Amino acid sequence: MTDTVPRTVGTQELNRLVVRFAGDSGDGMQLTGDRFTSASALFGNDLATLPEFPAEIRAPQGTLAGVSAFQVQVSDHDITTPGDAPNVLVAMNPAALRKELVHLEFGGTIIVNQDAFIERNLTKAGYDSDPLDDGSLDNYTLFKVPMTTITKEVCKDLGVKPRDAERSKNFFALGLLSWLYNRPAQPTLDWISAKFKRQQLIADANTAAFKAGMAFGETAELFDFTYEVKPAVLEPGTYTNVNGNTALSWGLVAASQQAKVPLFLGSYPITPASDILHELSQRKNFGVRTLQAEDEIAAVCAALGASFGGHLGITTTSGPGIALKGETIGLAVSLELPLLVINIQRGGPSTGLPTKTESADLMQAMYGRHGESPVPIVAAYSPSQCFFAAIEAARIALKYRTPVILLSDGYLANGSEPWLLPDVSTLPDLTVEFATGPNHTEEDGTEVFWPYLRDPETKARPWAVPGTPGLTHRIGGIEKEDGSGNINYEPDNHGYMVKLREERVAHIANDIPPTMLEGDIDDADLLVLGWGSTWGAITSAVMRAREEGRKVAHAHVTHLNPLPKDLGDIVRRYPKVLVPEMNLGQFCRIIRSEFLVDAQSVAKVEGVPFTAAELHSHINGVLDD
Amino acid sequence: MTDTVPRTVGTQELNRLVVRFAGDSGDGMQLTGDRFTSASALFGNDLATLPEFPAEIRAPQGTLAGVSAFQVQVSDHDITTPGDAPNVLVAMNPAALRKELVHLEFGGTIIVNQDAFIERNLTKAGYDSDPLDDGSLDNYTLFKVPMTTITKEVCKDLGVKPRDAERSKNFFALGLLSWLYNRPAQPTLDWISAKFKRQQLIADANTAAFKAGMAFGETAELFDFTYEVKPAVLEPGTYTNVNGNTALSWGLVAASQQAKVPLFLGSYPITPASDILHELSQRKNFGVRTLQAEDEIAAVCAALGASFGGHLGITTTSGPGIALKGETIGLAVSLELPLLVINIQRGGPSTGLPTKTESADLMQAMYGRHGESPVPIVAAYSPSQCFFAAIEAARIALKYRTPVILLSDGYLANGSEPWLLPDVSTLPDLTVEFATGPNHTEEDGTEVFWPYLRDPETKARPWAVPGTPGLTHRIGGIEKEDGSGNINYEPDNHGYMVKLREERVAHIANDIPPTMLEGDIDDADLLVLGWGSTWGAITSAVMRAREEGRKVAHAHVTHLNPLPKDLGDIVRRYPKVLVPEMNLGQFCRIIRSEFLVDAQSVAKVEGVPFTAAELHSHINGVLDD
Amino acid sequence: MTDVPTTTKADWTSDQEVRWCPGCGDYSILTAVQMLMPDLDVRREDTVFISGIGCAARFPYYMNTYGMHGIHGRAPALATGLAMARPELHVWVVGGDGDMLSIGGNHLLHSLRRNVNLNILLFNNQIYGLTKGQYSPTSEIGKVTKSTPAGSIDEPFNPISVALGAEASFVARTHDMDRQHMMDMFRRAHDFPGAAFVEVFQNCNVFNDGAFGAITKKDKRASMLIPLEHGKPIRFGENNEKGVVINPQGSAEVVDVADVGESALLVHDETRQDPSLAFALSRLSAGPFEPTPIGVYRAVERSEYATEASKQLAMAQEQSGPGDLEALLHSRPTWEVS
Amino acid sequence: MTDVPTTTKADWTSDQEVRWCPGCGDYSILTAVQMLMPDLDVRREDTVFISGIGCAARFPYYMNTYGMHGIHGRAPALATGLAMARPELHVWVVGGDGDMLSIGGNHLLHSLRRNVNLNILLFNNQIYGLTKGQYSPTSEIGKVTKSTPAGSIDEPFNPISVALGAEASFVARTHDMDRQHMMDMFRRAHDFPGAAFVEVFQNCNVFNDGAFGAITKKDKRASMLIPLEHGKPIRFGENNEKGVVINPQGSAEVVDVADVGESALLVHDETRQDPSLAFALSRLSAGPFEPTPIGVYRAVERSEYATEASKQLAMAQEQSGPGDLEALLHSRPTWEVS
Ligand SMILES: Cc1ncc(C[n+]2csc(CCOP(=O)(O)OP(=O)(O)O)c2C)c(N)n1
Ligand SMILES: Cc1ncc(C[n+]2csc(CCOP(=O)(O)OP(=O)(O)O)c2C)c(N)n1
Ligand code: SF4
Ligand code: SF4
Ligand SMILES: [Mg+2]
Ligand SMILES: [Mg+2]
Repeated sequence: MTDTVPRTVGTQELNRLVVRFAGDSGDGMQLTGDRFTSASALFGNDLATLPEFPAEIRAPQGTLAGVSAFQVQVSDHDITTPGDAPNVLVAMNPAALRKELVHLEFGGTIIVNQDAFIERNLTKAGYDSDPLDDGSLDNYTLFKVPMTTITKEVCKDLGVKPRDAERSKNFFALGLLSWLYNRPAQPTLDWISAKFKRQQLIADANTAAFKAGMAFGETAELFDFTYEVKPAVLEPGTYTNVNGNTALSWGLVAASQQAKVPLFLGSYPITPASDILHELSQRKNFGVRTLQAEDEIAAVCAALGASFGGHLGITTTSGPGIALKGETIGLAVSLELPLLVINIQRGGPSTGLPTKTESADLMQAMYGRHGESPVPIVAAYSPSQCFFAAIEAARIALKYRTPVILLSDGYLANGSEPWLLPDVSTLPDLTVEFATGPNHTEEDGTEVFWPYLRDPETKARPWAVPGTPGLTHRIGGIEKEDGSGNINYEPDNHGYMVKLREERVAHIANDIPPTMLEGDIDDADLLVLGWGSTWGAITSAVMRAREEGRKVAHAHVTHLNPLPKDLGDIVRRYPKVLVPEMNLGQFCRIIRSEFLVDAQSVAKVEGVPFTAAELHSHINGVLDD
Repeated sequence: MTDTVPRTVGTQELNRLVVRFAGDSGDGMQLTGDRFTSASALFGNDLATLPEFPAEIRAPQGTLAGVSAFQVQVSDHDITTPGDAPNVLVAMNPAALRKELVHLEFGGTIIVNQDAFIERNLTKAGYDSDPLDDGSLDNYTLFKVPMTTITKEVCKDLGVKPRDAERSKNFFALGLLSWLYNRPAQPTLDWISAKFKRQQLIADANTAAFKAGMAFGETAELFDFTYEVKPAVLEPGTYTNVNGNTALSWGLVAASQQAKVPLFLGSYPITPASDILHELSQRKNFGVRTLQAEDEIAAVCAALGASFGGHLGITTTSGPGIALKGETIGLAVSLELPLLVINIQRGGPSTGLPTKTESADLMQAMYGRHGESPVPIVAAYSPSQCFFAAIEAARIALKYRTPVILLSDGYLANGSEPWLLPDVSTLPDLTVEFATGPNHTEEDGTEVFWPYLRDPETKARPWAVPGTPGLTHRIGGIEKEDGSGNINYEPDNHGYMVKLREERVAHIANDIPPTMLEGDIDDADLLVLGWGSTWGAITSAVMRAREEGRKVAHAHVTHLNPLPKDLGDIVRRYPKVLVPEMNLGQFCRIIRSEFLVDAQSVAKVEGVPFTAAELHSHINGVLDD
Repeated sequence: MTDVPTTTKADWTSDQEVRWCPGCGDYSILTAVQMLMPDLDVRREDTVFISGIGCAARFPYYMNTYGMHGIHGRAPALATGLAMARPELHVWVVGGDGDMLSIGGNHLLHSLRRNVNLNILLFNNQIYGLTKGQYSPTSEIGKVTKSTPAGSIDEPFNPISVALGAEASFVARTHDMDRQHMMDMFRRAHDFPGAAFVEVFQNCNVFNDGAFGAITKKDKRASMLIPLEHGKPIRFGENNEKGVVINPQGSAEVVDVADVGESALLVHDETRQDPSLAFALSRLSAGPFEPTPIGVYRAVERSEYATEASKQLAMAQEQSGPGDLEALLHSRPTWEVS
Repeated sequence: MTDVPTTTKADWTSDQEVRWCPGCGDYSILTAVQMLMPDLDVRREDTVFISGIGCAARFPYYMNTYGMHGIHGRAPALATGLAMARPELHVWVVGGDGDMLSIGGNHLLHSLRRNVNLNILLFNNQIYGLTKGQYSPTSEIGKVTKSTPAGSIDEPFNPISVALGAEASFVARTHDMDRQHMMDMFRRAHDFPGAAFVEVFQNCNVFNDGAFGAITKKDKRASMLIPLEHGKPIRFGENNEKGVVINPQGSAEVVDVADVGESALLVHDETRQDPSLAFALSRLSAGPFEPTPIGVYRAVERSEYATEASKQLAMAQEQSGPGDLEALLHSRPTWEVS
């Protein structure tokens, strides 16, 4: 790491800055991080965030288990990760310091709320002595700030009760950090007055605390200088700061608009997918219908029922929910109706780590159904790209009349980054043609409708929606005859249909973009092959390795089933193939089986994303082998 | 095929005989086939059966969809399949003839119930002219027998109503076949009187019809000779004829007895698994508890709850049920409790072909859960071997405290074969040791119980059953700390536990038998690699190829996860590897990924098993390549 | 609705061969539905039948309408999505006692409390037909079946009580031996704007023959079926000699009219907001061997789910205008890079 | 039971840190249970708590007994298996309104009709706590939550009615503000030989604060809670001036005692075979803003599931002797090959 903060006078310019806010669950650290991020975004920095919080609503105050943290990297250039090790750790209590210190870079800056370092809290955090005094932090730059005291002080005259005033201390911290890193104050002040417009006292307290934080920086003479991260030189255009779940939700709305097919979401709340339900529930003026169903099975069934009715049926969940939806996804495979199944992956198995990230549901997406039951799979790779991934998944579902699984994960879902807003008029046209009349002539000349007569190009069957005269038909999950759709148990027919369903999906490979390939495409000694949210860390790591003169290429797969047609050539082209995954090597196994190349897995299954540094060292390790 | 019946005088000896009984669903063909099989079994033949019936309870009478068939191969030597093409087809009506004729060997024998070949039935079956007269059967030996007429005739004096008498015509057919193939009559007569002991009229009618069938053979002068298949020279001992579901049920009872752990079955009816529930419901005197639960999820949950209580929890189902159980199996992975999940596979996807066989749920067994959720998998390979497969699956579950998936399929479930009954005293001892006291000493010297402290050899955690003093503890599906079992969300811990669960399963490879390997082990040009019910067909096919001088080896895998330790060497040893499967190549994909060998899939997904002839030609095809 | 073409039973009959056992009660239910349809003033193409799995669940294949044969237990959930997406359709749900009260019980309950505009027909034969004769959640205690060789030990559900406990707004019961009564009930279900639940006693002549014979046979009906008619005193019996009263402990009781006098009889009121009356009536009989009420137990209109959902959409559009994607993308703070 | 050691609350308290939000009603329920246990004459090791997922479902971790934190909605099913395997244990099931009435509704219903010997505590906070505030199947219509920004449109379940509709034999209701009442109800549930269902009104002070305040606040209780006491006329009110009667249409009604006279009041009878009375009482209040009965609605003994299952095992052993594997393998026709 090169960007430790050197102690000079005046304003110091930084290329990038990684701040980690940590405190008790009740301390509002997610909000503080969010606000710091937003202000930086509006200022024009590139950035990437990593929120981390406990599974409990409010874990016991002051304990290690109760610590909530938010990390953000702010940069004057294009970045792809929230940073390896924070440069600055803001610790609101002893537990936060103790739990989060491991992340801080050697020599980094620590800013603590000194008021919280009392006996009781130290004990709860498991400290035998006060780390602020016992020399254990000598390798860091430590600032002790009585945040609670000052906040209470400045709130006194506002008529806020001391207990309530204390709650504003996170805004004090935010003010101090905003001063220290020259973040614009106005966005935060505006946000406070908008957010708390019906709770004037709280608005006043937060404003006062924030300003006190800034003033403290100016006046306390603790700090000899401030820092600045210049706006990033990004592609011109309008930007907004977006997290993956919001981008994904908007992508779904966009797909519905572009297809002129109404959107129906059947969902059951589950972390980290619930926010998509929340977001889409607010989009009723787009004709979006949402149903909070009684369980995940009902949710996907309702979505499938809506698809039968000519809507774009969608269901959102995470792993445990997918486990329950398998039977219905299989029905959708047999019915050949569009259906979007969205898995925001989290740590497993079982309940696992509900609030932590992992990407270990790929094999479940591939194979989590009985029988031969192929389903196209699309994976998002960055928070903002979730928007396009959603559109692409919907495109495939609508065009090919098939359930599609879209994979995201907790890191993408909650992580945010600046997003160059696309020109809406450039989004793909997904217009769907519904069946309107008979499509088959019987031997006796009668015109009839055959529900399983296929489009010769897409092999999609007609979407004949109830309400359409002349097209009444029955569909079901029992094996059927191609064309007529009549129940058929004959051996030959089943063999034919099983292969047809397999080929229907395989054939989509003709209609997906080529593999994203970057780096030393022509002469790399190593291919790093990724999918999903590892994109940011791989991109950074490959960049670092190449800066060191290594020859490395990076292929990133967005379509996991079917695989892009060029992928075989790509993986065979390079002497070594490394597959970093937040699982025990699931995609790696697919690659090995499919292409018989000795791809090697790099597994990290710890509930937190890869850092670029980790991957960088893996790359070097393999190349030095 | 060599064993067509030559037309000579007297009794002709056959090495083997394949008979196919076919008729309307209501005609009792399954019963007829079963009785023919039993008599042959008692006579001492080796045999194998293939029942096939429609998904409807009673499909419309006289239609192709309503045809029910039963094929049996009877042999004087060790056989492993129900035969490629029947030598004899018994067709009780035109639909049966029309639907089943395709199976019959060229030149084979057809015996029809002439009375059923009336206009209405012919039309229903889709015949334009009467096949008995239009010359279309000239390539076969056709016997037209007025079965209904004669049956009614002989029943007249018994006081049976003609409509009821008609129902006994299948016993007439059975009598005729018994005469023609010199099957002993007594077992059938005994069976009739035992079965219908409370319905004397029916018993009388069936007996009369059966005897009439035998008499008809003797006197009708249609047949110039009878045939005989001598008893097979089999290993000495006591035999019984058993189908896979019965053998499997008995294996479960045996496992419970050998482990001295009571058996608890939570199940929800589904074809073709229901008969295990039925069989075990009758084993209450073995202390077997069965619960017909409200659905498959409740079934597996109840089984897991029972396991927590110190029982061997079992759940039985087929693919759609497994799709619903995934989340709970994942919980069992996290809880590390014994649990047996039994999948009697059937045709998929979705409802698919409920009454037909398929083995396409292997990948679902491997990966049908979210997160890294490894589960050992055992597969049965012949009807009688289901007994041992059940014991083996239970052994692994009990010893390693893990859910185990046991795969069988519709063909094994309903197919039967003679079984040399094992000496009960030779069955493995599965005795389980429950935890009885504390297993850990805290720093302060307190003795405590840690639910996740492992046996160093098996890596199994203690099974501490509620009711045991001193061992109260809490378990759950959230990630936990090894040892104490306390909830733990730390990155390192999760990484450790994920790998531990993976290794726990991988490590079982040290405790399973080596791969079954037969044929030209040393110098084969081709390895045929199978798993599950393909065993019979592969064995026969490999035998035929070797009889022709080909060098072929056959490896059959019974443990699909973890794989046997010798399997890598085996698959790398031979120039070519062929993997026949009743799916689109699922095991083949595992082999390719695991060992990077270019194994080739032979797929048959038609709801019916491979015939030896089909595989034989595949073997030759590959070797001639 | 004036332009609905005139149809006959044949128009509503699909070309698929009916595959139930000869003699199965499902046939007469199918006939009742097919005969009713031409009378309902609905178009074939606006009518959808959705089912789960089971013998009963084969129903959609035989109706010449739109149809979906779903998976076991999930028909109410599939239908809820369809009805929400397309509130103008007439959606029927058909399933057996296993399908809708065992594996699918929860979906049934939730569709009832939400009051989704579905016509839900539960064919109760007190057995699992398609899987060849295991007991079901409505089988009587002590039932000997393949899965309960020593007799079942589970208290059965009373489907009417279950539905009422789940806030069902329309609840009725009929049986497969009385076509006219079935048609009346199905018509009432169709006319009801919300979730209409109809239990149909159905004979499975293969695995549970005669389960309802003691009350539905022609010569038993007068004494064993208690017809519920709105606004009328509840009476039955060969000579109408029996009646029903509510006793002071809230239980419905069968009485001799001669003993209590006609004026003491309970006057049936299907429209009572409080479902207690309907519930009490559902407890009159412990099974199909005692006098059992048939007819409409409850028919209380309340807001329908899909309609309410649509209203919220309309309201949102009124308030914020139709969705504008461009505006949505710009709805959070943005900044310009040039 | 004489050798059950004397214990204190502390013995029943596990060493795990309680992780509910400060002020959550779950704390007082936990205290009530932990205080009750020493009084129940049961051993810690014979006691098991089983739960699904949710805030409520964290409960087992805090009890120093055997425990399982299962998966969402499946606790009654997990517990059914355990109770059948080990009928001598005392098995408690704890879950929230989402856990047990949304995803797990069906398992709850079936465990109730089977009458498995479970003590089932439903912590009803009318919200999804753990997933941060979506509406639940008991939330009132019009509820604005993250997933219903325009207000919910689903008629809520009345958990007491649902349980009674599903043949529940023991049904009670209590609330988190009255420790003694909770302890009484939990003790009754424990004592009841069968499935005992107790709804506990529980305040989620973070996502649905005060949901029950209008009836459970100290100063509201007298006028808003209607205590049910077996064998006593049902009365309540600041001055006991109100009472409950059953009207001729089977509905329970609140009346002024002065108007009807004390003798006209309904005398509560929890042991009535017919659940109609209990059901009518469950309909008295449409939600926690009207006078609402608390206490035991119904307690009617009937055969317990695990006991019956065990009897069938014993009977089978009596009839056929203990299982003999050798004999089983030879139970079908065999033949010898030599
Ligand atoms: C998930 C799943 N579980 C089990 C089955 C097997 N199954 C099919 S129908 C049925 C029950 C049939 O009973 P019911 O619903 O009463 O209908 P009926 O056949 O009596 O009309 C069962 C258990 C299935 N198809 N799918
Ligand atoms: C299969 C599954 N679906 C969804 C979830 C997410 N989830 C956890 S708890 C919960 C509901 C919590 O509400 P409730 O049961 O009322 O309990 P409370 O938190 O209010 O006590 C949900 C939806 C899950 N863990 N598993
Ligand atoms: S099994 Fe019973 S319910 Fe099913 S079709 Fe036959 S008679 Fe009807
Ligand atoms: S979210 Fe609500 S129910 Fe959950 S712990 Fe907090 S206050 Fe209690
Ligand atoms: Mg049924
Ligand atoms: Mg709740």
